[in-house]
Amino acid sequence: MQATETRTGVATREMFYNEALNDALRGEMRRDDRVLVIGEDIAEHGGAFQVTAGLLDEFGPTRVRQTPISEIGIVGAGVGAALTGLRPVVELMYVDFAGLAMDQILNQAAQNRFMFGGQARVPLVVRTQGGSGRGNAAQHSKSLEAWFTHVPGLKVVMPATPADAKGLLTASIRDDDPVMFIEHKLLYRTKGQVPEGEHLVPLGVADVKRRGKDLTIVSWSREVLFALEAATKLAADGVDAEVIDLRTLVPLDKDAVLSSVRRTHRLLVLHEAVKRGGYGAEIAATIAEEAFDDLDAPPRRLAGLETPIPYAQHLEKSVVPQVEDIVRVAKEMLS
Amino acid sequence: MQATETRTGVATREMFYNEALNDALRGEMRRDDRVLVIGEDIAEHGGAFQVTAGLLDEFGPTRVRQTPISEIGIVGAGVGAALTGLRPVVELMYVDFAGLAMDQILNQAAQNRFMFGGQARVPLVVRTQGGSGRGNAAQHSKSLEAWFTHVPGLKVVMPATPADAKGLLTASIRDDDPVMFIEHKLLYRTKGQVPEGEHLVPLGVADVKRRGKDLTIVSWSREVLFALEAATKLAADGVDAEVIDLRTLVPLDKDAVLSSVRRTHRLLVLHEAVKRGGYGAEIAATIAEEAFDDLDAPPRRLAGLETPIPYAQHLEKSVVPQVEDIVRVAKEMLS
Amino acid sequence: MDKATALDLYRVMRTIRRFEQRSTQLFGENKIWGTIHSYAGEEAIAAGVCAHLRDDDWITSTHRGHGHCIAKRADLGRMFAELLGREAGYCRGRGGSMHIADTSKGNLGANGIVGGGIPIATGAALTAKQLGTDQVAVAFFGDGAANQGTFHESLNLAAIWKLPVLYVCENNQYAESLPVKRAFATEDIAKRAEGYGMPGVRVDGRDVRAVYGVAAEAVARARRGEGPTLIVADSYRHEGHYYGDPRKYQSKDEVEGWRERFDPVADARRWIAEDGLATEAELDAIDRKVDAEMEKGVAFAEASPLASPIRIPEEVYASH
Amino acid sequence: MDKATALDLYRVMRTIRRFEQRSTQLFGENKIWGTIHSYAGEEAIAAGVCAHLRDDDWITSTHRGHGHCIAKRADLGRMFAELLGREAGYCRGRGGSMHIADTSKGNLGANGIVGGGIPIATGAALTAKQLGTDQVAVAFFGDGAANQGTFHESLNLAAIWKLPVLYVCENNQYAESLPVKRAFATEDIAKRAEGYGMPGVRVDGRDVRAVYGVAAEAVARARRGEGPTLIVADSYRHEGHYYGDPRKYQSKDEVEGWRERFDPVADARRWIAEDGLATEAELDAIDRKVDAEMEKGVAFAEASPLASPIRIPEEVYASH
Ligand SMILES: Cc1ncc(C[n+]2csc(CCOP(=O)(O)OP(=O)(O)O)c2C)c(N)n1
Ligand SMILES: Cc1ncc(C[n+]2csc(CCOP(=O)(O)OP(=O)(O)O)c2C)c(N)n1
Ligand SMILES: [Mg+2]
Ligand SMILES: [Mg+2]
Repeated sequence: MQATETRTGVATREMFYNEALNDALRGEMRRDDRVLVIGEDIAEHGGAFQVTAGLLDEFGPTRVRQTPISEIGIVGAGVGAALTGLRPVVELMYVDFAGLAMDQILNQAAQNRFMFGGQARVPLVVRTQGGSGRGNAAQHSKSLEAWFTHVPGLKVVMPATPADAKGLLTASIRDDDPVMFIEHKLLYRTKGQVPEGEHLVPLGVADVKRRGKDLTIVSWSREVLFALEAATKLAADGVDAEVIDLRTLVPLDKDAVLSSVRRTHRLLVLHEAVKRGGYGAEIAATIAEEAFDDLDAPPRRLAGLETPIPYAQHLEKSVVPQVEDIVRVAKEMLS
Repeated sequence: MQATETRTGVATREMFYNEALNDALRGEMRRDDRVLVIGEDIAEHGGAFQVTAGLLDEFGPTRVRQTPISEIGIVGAGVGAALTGLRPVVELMYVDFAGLAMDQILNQAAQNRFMFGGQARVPLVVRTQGGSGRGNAAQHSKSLEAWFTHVPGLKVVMPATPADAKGLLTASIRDDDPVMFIEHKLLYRTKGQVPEGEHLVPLGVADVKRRGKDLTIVSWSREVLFALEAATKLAADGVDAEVIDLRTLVPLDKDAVLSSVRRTHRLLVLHEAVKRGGYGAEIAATIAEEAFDDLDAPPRRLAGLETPIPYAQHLEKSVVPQVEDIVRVAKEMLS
Repeated sequence: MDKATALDLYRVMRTIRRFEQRSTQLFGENKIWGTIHSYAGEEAIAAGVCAHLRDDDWITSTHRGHGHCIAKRADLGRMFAELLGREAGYCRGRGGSMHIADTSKGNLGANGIVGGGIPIATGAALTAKQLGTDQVAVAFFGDGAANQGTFHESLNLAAIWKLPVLYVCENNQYAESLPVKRAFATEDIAKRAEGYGMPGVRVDGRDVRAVYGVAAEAVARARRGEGPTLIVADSYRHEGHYYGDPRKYQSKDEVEGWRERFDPVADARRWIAEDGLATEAELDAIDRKVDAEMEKGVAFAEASPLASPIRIPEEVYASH
Repeated sequence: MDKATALDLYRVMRTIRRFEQRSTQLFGENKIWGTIHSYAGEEAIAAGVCAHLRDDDWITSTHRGHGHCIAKRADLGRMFAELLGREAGYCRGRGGSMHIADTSKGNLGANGIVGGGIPIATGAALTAKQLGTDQVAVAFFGDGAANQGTFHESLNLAAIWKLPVLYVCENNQYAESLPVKRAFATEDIAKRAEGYGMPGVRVDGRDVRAVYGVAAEAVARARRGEGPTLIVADSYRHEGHYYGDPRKYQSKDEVEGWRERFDPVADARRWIAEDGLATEAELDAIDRKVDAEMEKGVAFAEASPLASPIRIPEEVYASH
């Protein structure tokens, strides 16, 4: 892992996604004493996915607050701390556990500002992770971002690459609103070049991860990597797919999607979360409404099947979109 | 309130929506000893909206189990009771409180059957109510059905009329799956003819509440009444709107919507819940995908604005679709 | 107790009582939307506890929050304005009775979610500890809230972290229609403190002197960095759960007679006079002053413009 | 204790221990997907409690659930089949280690949500009470789960309703990397029972005789309709939290030495022999039988077909 220079002159270093997150936390904790991390298993153990590794040594137990298993208690404490001057980053070990803490997210953090007529702000980040692929079965593999997008007052961030992970987490910590920051358990050990030092990716700006002219694939989190793989395969068959990584679901960079679809005339929304009621519907419905005449084919969604995630390895893959599925659907859309 | 005969020969009686629900509960509790109601304030007081009024007198405190304020405890007890032979109807006083009980809904009730390989069934009904319009402000006025539709294993029922309320609650109690049964606080004092005696409305069957040929308005819960009012106004202006009441969001009667749109060629989805991430997106995206060539205009959604519900009466109305809004959008779609 | 303290406690309690009478009246005149929950009967608790708090100490309150708000020195006009849906209201008409907050006085808000404020006060106490100040936080909540998971998780957290926080359980004998006797299989809620390793104190919530004394000790303990305290104040709710509650779950005697039999404001008047701390005339003067301020508040609210239209996203997001 | 009981307890404990060794081995061979959590060291708790349960009594279990499953008389072959993702598994490969259920024996399932099973057992006890049977329910959970809101709400509910349920808290000294000393500001978790108005008993979870005795009384009490009991069993987790845990939060001595120093299975062997209840040879015979059954189970699982493809909606909904 050695430093290299990019064309833009910013020093970068190859890092794992979880290292990039760690780098962001460390940077913000150094920069601002009010930033602290709160969560289960985050101290000596360094977090279930090693995102907080080493922070205890550098910042000590008051700024790396390991908690008992009390999800609503700790998220609520994060809300109270954020309301009164700290900038807490609370780790919810799995997004599946959100059901336990949801009241503090839904009725308190998200609404305090509006409900109190603008008196309050809640600079709280809830870091969590979701997704399937590690055999953790139905209670540890969900993708629940759609829930959070439906709550006015929350921002929802889902980085797909190490560089975005660092830049978006930094921006989320500096943001004055509650942010649901959702990582993916199978991204932690993916690698990429990450800018060193301060690195910010603004919330609300999508990233075109691949340019293409035949169809627009909109995705986020781990499925972005699948989309890119599929695009490579499709290219071999003469199909030129554009891949847009939303990065933040709220605020949504609608213009990025609209302008892409206006060029490609075809939209495929791709996500791991269950299709029914998923955020893909929001994207597809928005584009159907706002770019109806630009579409040469029905907008399609490819997403998780209507089932809890099964345990067995061969079954687990069968219920969320795989690269071959994307290739198949993209071809259908162009035929 | 006297009994009358409908054309079909079934005796009906005019009832309020909350009376119709009460009738369903009473009927099922008489029919089946395993049915019991569990919840806060449901005994002497008869429930926050009088749905359980009188049940304590008839069935006694063991079958009308008034609880402390312990949302996850009582929903979880409902799950355990349902798994072991009872057919509990748990009342969650406001759907806004779902955030407290969500883990038992999401990770337990909804998943037990699948996760245990088919060994279990969870005949649990969670009765709750949502919606704005009574000045209860941001923590007592939400519409959260989209969350539940995104959870495989749950059924989601939202009746708009007294007759449907009775028929669907009866069917929900007899159903072997967990059902989220969501009432609307402003429907309780609406009246309608309700069949006497046993009355079942099957889950998964939409109801065309008004036939029309110019556009299809798909809605549920209280907004159905708004849609019907709007349709009357539109008719005066020569616009003939069809109004479909989904009644159950899951299972979804997709065919009813598809076949209507294939006739009217225009789709407006209408709901009170916040637009972003709402279930309207699911309907619009589905129709955009499956009936793209039948559409003569972009599918539209009219729904709640991206804000918590405000308190003041004049503000409250400004953030959820009103009859005039429907009329306006429908006309836009036809111009 | 010295005269100034006694009279101030009396004034706060009397203000709360009058506020509840006045808002009930406004509700009856259809000027208030939604629901209101009267704190009448419980005045001694908010008054006795908040007397020890500075403006930079925090509280979280409940659906029955007017009393806490007033004890934390809120402006009556802005409170009424909120109830009447006016722009000058604390929440600009967005919040209403169940959400009045006054962050300038450390009031982090009423809460419509039973038990919802408990973790938030815990987090505020964490801020004090983290920043090394001597601020304290107080979570007010009802007997009903003591059976919520948030109570349990928060008290444990505060105990292991020794946070400067008071958990003040207002046992007004009911959670909506459920009497405490049916909600607990134990007589003394304060005993729960032991399970978390913190002191638990039961106090007569009718006697503002008793509350004042117990709170003094708990606040001092918190400021000294010695951690949280659970205070359970036995009290009584004069009115129904909400304005208009038919109170089917209570006896006629209870509905009609109990508010006279359990009256912390009248009690205070009595012992202040008996102990010679003030004359009846002095107390009457306070009453008149309170009533006048109340009318000023109502008039201010009624004269002020309706809440302005909602702007999205700026009202929903701080940065956008 | 009579010979049959003692030997049966020993057999169950020995089976659990062996199952954990065997599944750890299979995990090392990459035959198990996901995660497994070993119950080694805690065998006396499941064995001692479940010895009093009939097949129609219910339990809810945890992520560390193999022991409860075995003590509730599950079939080893079907358990291994589940871990290996086979169709013959208890959950047809859908659930895996964290979700094994065996409703035919009253096992309502392991649970990946810490504290998630506590309300469910409470609901099962409600069924027994409602239907007037003498069935009981047992919620097994860890020290970590005792700080969840579900613990609090459920114990209160069971106490006021006098439900026939045992809350068995397995205090194995850790919740993942968090030692109990840092998760509680109180020494004795069983004291929490008082706050709910139910008996709380602390027992040496290393000694199966002690657990057996305490559970006997609590089960009898529940069957008599006298309500719930909280049992806190002091115990120790031999392995890391999960297979592969680097155990950075423990000393070398603890990682290397403690499993010998705290061994309920070895203890049981010792006192059975010392009390003359069985000879070493008899105990060896039990060991051999257990080991043979274990291998039969593994072989069954390895030979059985992979889980079948998922059918939707029929696997997700009972009626569709
Ligand atoms: C989470 C939640 N559950 C239920 C309610 C409905 N509710 C409002 S107040 C109340 C009773 C609260 O009782 P208690 O905590 O004793 O406070 P009190 O009203 O007696 O002051 C209930 C059940 C709610 N607002 N929030
Ligand atoms: C609600 C929830 N929070 C966190 C986790 C992650 N987690 C799994 S096991 C565990 C520790 C549980 O500790 P304890 O209850 O003592 O059980 P033990 O593992 O010691 O048997 C944690 C935190 C989880 N599965 N569920
Ligand atoms: Mg109360
Ligand atoms: Mg443990």
